[in-house]
Amino acid sequence: MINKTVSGAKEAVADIPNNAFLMMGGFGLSGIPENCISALLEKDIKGLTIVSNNAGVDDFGIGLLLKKRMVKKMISSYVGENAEFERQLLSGELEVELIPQGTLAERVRAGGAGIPAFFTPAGVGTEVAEGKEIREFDGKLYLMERWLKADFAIVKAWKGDTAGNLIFKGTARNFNPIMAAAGKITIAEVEELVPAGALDPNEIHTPGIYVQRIFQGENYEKRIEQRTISK
Amino acid sequence: MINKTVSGAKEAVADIPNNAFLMMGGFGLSGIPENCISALLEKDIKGLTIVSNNAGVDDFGIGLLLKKRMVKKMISSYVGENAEFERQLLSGELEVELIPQGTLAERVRAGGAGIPAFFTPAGVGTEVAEGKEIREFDGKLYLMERWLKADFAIVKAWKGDTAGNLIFKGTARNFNPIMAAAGKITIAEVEELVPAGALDPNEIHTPGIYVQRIFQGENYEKRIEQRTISK
Amino acid sequence: MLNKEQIAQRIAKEVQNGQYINLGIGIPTLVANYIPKNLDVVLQSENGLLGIGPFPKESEVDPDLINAGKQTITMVPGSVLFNSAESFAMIRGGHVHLTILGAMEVSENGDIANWKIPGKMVKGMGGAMDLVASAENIIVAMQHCSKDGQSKLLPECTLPITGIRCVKKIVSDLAVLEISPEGGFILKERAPGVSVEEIQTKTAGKLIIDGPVPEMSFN
Amino acid sequence: MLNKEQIAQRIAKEVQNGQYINLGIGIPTLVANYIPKNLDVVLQSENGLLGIGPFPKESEVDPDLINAGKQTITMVPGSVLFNSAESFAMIRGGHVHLTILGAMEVSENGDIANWKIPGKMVKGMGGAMDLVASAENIIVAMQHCSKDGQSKLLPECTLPITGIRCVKKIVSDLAVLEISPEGGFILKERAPGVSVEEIQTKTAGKLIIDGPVPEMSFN
Repeated sequence: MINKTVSGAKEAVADIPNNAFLMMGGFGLSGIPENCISALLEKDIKGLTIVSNNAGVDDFGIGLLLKKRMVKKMISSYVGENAEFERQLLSGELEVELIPQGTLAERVRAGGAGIPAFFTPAGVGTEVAEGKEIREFDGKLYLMERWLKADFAIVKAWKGDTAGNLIFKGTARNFNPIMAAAGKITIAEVEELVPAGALDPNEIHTPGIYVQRIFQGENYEKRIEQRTISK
Repeated sequence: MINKTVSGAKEAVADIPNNAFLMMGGFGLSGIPENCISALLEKDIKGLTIVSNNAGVDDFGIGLLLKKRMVKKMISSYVGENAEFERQLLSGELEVELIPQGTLAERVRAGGAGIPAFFTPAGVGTEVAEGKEIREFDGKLYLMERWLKADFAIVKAWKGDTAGNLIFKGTARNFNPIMAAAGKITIAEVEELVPAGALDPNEIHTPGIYVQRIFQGENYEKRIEQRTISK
Repeated sequence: MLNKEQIAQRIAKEVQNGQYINLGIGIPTLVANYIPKNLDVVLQSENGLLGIGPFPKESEVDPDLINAGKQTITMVPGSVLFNSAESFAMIRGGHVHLTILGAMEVSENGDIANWKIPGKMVKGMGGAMDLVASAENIIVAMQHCSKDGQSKLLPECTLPITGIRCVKKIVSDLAVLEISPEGGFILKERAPGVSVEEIQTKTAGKLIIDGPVPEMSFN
Repeated sequence: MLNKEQIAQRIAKEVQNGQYINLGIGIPTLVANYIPKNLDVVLQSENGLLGIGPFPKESEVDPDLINAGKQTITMVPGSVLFNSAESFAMIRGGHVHLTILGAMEVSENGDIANWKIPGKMVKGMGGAMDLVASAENIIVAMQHCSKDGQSKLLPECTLPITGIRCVKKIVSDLAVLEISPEGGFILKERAPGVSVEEIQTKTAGKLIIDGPVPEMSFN
């Protein structure tokens, strides 16, 4: 079986250049590639475009890349909870493209699946529809949306094997599997890396064919945004 | 949790009428809904349209429905290995619509996912493209294909719970999960039915939201088409 | 006038047995507390879960298990986890029966605005545009008027739209209203102590009163 | 002239380390037997498996584990199972690097016909149209001529097309040929004992001979 293992985050992100087009898995701070974000922070690159459902918080996740002015553009569905983001956006240092969450997910899925365009009802009659083809099917209006593909997709999984097969945990799965398929180079960091053959082939969420580099991450903080407890 | 259990195949297919539009999971004879096919054979209905990758063999699977003249039309990607099928087709008793396997899979997936149309490169320049919109994206030509949805989707899983959550086994998974999502009424027969909560939420292939009826099947024959043994 | 808990309580009466439901952030989240125990329904979280349970006890908190509001949650027995494309496939495909969400404005033909206020920092639409474009039944929880007394039930939305012709029913602090297929807010119920005249005054869009309007009950 | 095993053996030399490969039914399936043991490659079965292993022993036969030709198979360590939409997502998305399949005809611009003969019962295209429209590299295993001696390497296909401008290389019983981007079959290697003249005679489409044509080797 093909071995995708690299030594760690530093090697995994070593060839990500200025102005790269990236995807990063995660929803809020859940399921984000913490190790790769740290390794990117050590690199002297800028002008990144990042597709990610959210933009982290001021002092964690993608927020750290924003603070270091490494990001030119965010493509997201929701970017609240981030004061530095707001400052850069209002000052014109940062561009943002807001996309309905389901359209974002389907555009990424389409990128991985070789579907250059598809129709969705989300956004019809709204400013999201501006400049897009609108078409009626079976009496309902739909927008045409295009695929999204990335130079590098960076994802975080729970378990992975050396062949690049991935299993996610809980709702930390979110955008990770579909982004894994949409990267020209896909980097997966996992909490536990096992030999090929150690995972049940029937329980794998992301087939290894989509993953070019894998390593076992360390020191996961897994910060919680809204710790909500039952009375 | 919502309970989808019905008593068995007979109850599950009781309201399938003449001229219904059905989907049936399976690839060859692997992962086909044997119990529901038997129950359909006991019903006095005809004029069925069946979306299924294959059409069974003469004396098993969908071939049995063909032999009883219950089928008006097959929508499939490959229909070899069936002499009765060939006879009915040549005599004009049966219609067949042949669709590239990947397009068939994606049309079914689109039906479940609320995507009325999408673009695929499969079939460009062939007779499959006749009458279809052709469009260029990023320098390559694609066909527009429409979603497929069914009145009833009939699928076979390995394990299922009373909430309709399904786990498939081996390559018997094939079209079953995507068809489960594309049925207005989806009927799932499973080898082992367990209480809701007995399956790991992280290992489920088909979320129960797609399944309206579930029962534990019996006496699975699982006939093998090509028993091939290592020397 | 209803408080937020009472709006949630009234909306909970709309829930039917066997439904899959997506609850938005804010008042809609509170609806979960009032769904009658004898109903079997499943709550969807668009970040990838069917079967949201109560908030966890301190010892149960799992950073890998959150809802779309990023709150820590638990799962009920029979839950299932999935990715974001599958989540919106089930939303867009019409498998989620009922969506309950908040709104800044609703128009008399069922348009909804709830994601953007010109001049203010835009946080994004999240999954709202997908939800309102897809669900069979959309119920809005909202205040009838803004803080400065302006009606939020309008002939046409003034704010950027989230979705068109999608809202089926509104439960506000003053009333329960249905959107007429021909346009207009059909007044169905009054909040306790609120008069039809007050609702009329505070509804800028076309209000349709067809027969006596009962006071709402919560049971 | 090569027999089927030798065609498979010659094609196996095209396989590169790290590739994901889809092998069609017939001669292409035989290629698996000749892939050098020192190469790490993964075989895809479009019915939902990455990591096809050898045929099973009698005791290992599992009716729930078959390949696209409906033959019973096994899985190698590191395999993964998936549904048909995911399978063709990875094919259509260009993640499968190499497709090897049979053909009835190939044209000098790389069109392929391999699914339908007018007047005969049509069995269907299966996954062939998706595979040829998607893979980066498509190698065809075929007989150079039909049983009655007609060339199957043509200026244009006469049979219904499976895909256009997609074939990159042909390994026939007589020769190895590449499709020129400008059109034409570039003769790269001769089968042992087969002359350039014979290949020329048996190739109806434009044959391009650019320098000496070595005899093929199998190691």
